[in-house]
Amino acid sequence: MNHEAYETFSKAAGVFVTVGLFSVLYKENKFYRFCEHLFLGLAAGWALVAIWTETLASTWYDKMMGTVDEAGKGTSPAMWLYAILLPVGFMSYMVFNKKHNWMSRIPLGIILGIWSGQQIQSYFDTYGPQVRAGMKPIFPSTGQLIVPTSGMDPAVIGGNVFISQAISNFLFMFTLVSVLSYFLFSFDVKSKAILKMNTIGRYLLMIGFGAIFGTTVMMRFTLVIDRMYFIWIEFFQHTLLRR
Amino acid sequence: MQHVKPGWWSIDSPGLGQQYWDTGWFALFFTFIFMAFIVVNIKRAQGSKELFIRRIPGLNAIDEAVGRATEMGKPILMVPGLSDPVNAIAVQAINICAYVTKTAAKFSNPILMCAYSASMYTLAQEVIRDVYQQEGVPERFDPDSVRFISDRQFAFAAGVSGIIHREQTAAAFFLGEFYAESLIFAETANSIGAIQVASSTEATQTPFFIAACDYVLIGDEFYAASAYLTREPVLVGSLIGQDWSKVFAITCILCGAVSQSMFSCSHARGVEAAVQASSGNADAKKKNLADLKESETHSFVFSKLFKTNDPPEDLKIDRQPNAAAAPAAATNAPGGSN
Amino acid sequence: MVFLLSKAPTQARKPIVWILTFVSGGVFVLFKYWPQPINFDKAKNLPNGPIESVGSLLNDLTSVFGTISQVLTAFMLGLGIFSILRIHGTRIAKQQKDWFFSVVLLVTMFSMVVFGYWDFHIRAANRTIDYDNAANWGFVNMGRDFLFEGLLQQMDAAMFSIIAFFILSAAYRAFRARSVEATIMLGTALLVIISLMGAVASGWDSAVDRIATGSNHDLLVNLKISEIANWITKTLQTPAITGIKFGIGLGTLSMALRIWLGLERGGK
Amino acid sequence: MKTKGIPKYIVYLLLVICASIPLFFTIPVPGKPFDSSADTFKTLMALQPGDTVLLASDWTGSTRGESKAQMISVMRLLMRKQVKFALWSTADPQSPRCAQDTISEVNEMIKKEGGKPYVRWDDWVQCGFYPSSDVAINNVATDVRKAFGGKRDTDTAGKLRPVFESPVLEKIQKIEDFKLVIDMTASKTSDYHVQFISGKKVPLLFSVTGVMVPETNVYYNSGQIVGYLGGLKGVFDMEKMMEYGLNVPDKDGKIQVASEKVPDKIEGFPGKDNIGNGTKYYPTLHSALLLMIVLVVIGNVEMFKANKAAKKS
Repeated sequence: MNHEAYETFSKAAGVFVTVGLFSVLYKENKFYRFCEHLFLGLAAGWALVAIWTETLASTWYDKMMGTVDEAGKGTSPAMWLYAILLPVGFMSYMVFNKKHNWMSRIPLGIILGIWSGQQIQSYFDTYGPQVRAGMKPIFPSTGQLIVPTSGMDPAVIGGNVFISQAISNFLFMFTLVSVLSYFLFSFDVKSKAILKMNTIGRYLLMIGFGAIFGTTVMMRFTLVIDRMYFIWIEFFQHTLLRR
Repeated sequence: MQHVKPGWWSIDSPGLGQQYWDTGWFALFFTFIFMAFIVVNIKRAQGSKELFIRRIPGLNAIDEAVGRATEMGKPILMVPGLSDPVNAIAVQAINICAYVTKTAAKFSNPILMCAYSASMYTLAQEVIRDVYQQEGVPERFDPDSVRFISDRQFAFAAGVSGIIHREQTAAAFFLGEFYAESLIFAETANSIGAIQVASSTEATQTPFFIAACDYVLIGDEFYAASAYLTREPVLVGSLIGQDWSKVFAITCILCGAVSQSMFSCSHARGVEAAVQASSGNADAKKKNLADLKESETHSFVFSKLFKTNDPPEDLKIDRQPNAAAAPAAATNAPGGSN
Repeated sequence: MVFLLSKAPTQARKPIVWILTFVSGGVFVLFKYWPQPINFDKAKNLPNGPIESVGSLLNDLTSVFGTISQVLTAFMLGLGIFSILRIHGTRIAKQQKDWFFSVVLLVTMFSMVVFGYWDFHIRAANRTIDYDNAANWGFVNMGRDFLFEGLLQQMDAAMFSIIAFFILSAAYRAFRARSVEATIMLGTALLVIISLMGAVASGWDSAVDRIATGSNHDLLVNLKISEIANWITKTLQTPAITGIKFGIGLGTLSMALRIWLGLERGGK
Repeated sequence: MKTKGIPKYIVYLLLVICASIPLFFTIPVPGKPFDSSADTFKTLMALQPGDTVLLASDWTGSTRGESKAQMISVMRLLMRKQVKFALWSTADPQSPRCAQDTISEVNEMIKKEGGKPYVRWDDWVQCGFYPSSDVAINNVATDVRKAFGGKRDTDTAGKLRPVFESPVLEKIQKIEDFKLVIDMTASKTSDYHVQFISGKKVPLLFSVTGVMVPETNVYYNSGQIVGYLGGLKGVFDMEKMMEYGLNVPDKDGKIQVASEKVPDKIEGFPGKDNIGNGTKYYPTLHSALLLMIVLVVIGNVEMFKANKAAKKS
């Protein structure tokens, strides 16, 4: 098979399965189910390929056996201790053994332990700067309302906090604090003011969610457009009609 | 070689602790105090004292939904999220489902539970059977009511939508980790008119639940709900610990904002003075501003506690050369440090 | 080792698991808290005294533990494959409903494995040929490319894009100004969508510009849609999402702490 | 309960039509770049020939529409600026293949416009795929030499050698030696980059899918990352800035692409092929989003009508 014919064949197959998966929008059908199982099989198969070629071969096998270049000179030493990981890894398969299934918790426990340790390790690096971003100057340092476009030294403009900026900064801080306090659960709120604050916190949350909705729509639509581009332009126009 | 002396808020010896640089003790204290809050409160909760958690509005909706399903005589669907393998979120989700099942068992209402992974299926099976036993009606438990569907995201979505259509469920609970498929569930359940209570720990999926479901537990409310319903000391304690941490963070933000405002006022005055002193000379202005910046590095601002920085590259500590690794190091030494 | 563990008494099981969890997590926590040597290059210098030695050792240990976690996770993949084989194997053996589709699944999985490794082997055998250039492909390389690029990638994209259809119908049906909350969410979402439409946004902006330049009002410039959207993003959305994320982060921290200290009762 | 109003399949069909027809036409669309995109452009253009960038490619075919377009635009810029890069992936075993295929595609484009094609080993290396993203990224942050130590890649003579012997990585001792760390992602790996790398003294740049834009904004706002490309709009901004430059007046003195956030004048690559899927899809996105707005408005009008009718009866 020459390369051009292969391209056409491969693209046609891509269109075929895309249409097959889209057919579920009308109704669940046999064509869809066929494509679905094809999909599941390929994904599982590729995972099996990649697990060795992309991961274990270099992260585990090469480290355990050591590597040599073609002249026979060692480039990295062999660390046989990594072999221990094989039986530890196999313990996870004990989950199917009624008597020893507790052993499957050992590899899981190690993985979860590492996960927890890392969460604690990285906590400040993740959230410290975000808390810091909430600390903005909320009192204006000048009586002027907005940033002037001219007539003032740029250094002075940069050094000052104008009233409009102060208001924005205050709103930023207020939103952050009210959203945080919306999620306080152990305080019995009876005072009306705090209840009001809670409602406002919920409204502010909705603004955040609205933004997520908007950008999510953009993403999903882009993916549909990409599919359509593939079917109409890449396949029909470029491959079939050769234009 | 440059020896930089950090401000008074740092640990004084620059030779100690790469990660203590600039934030000083504070970064480590910040995480530590949160951990301490959580552990202390778990211990408090494990003691005899009953700790307070406020009622979350959405929880009323649970009883309401079960009640309605009973009226209509149709089953209740529960999906405890797409966690593979079972993790702490899934466990909390199953705990809430157990509460729902308890209410349903009282009214002898049929339930349906869809599991995403094999491990979740095993756990759910055990928990639900337990609930029926505790309620004293083990004969009402149908092992087929807890089902394993698939562990592929969209295959699972397709399977659950099929069940919703076939069984015409009256109420649906989607609690736990949900991703892109959240909307597929919510849409399908809505199309048959089921009353829905939902929650996703993924903030990105919450708006879709809000748009399509009757009641949504947002963000943290999910954790709070499981603590509230199960009253398990570990969960209750850590929830209160988290509250204390939030109050601490809020206090930090408020202090920081005030301190920042004070700083910015004095900074603005400083800049104005520097500009005036230079009287139009660009070089003088540059120098004055640089001086101002230099003098400000030593003044204390609260937010400086939160700034992480590595020590400057030219800060050198005297060390013995490593004889064993020297030849290797010589071959790939970086060209000219600093 | 497995044999020794299988003899472990029942009451020792939990502590064994917990100690392993605690140690593997502890390395990372200690790494964070133990003072790390400043500007230290292990290849060139020896650590100064015991504090620096431990710091440098911890640095090495985190990498080792990281690798352990990666390798163990990789070994676990087999569990998923095993359950697929079990489910579809029984379906075929008992000729249950849809057993034909299970055959499809297993056959495609098998062929992907064969072509994947064969292709890997061919590429590894002669590294002087540039296989990134499609002109050098043989049958096996094409087979691998067909299964991976031609089918798997396309289906991945197709499956994900189906959600767009659901979003659209959900928006039409459910995105309504039913309550104050819903109205706020609707309003922001529409504003964001409009600001994402460059043509509409720039039309609006230039209209504002025309008015603003004529009337000499600096304040009017703020009515540009790009300005409004930007302001709302910066002042209201970002802190709101920061707040949610902070809460969820705290939840994760407390969960991590419970697992690390062995306080979590549930789990498996 | 059957929903009244427009039937579902008509809504679906409308989307197919709106997402297809504009694709056949070339429609120029104006647009102001987002602050984050302008910052991204500035950061990338500040790179010098010979600098090394660590590039995490964590997307797969499922988000091809956005991520591939982002990668192509960034790759074109890096290749024209002769910036070396080390590629690695953590999110999905499919990612390395997707990235490699995209690189060869861009390489063809560069060859066509007369540029110097990129040679594996000399100009870029593949550092492979690592499972468990969080651990892998933490490893790289702590000690990049150890993390990539076991990886080998094919050199120009067809020999398998450790990646750190390549011209790309030979000077790299720790993560701070990279001039920039980029993550092109469609999954949680951006969070992990922030967790483990944002604390280091190396600038961090993301290109994320649309869903992740609001979350990524948090990191951008707190200064944890220097910029990001968000979704299709990000690609469109990028292609536009590469074509016209940023704040650069054309021959009529009109500035095509302006940004207040980044006031510097940065030249693009005029006369070269800068147009990619961002520009191709963007007009179509307009029609699809317009359909969305129209449908939401219709839905709301229907609701108000129904409410009115309910009140009357």
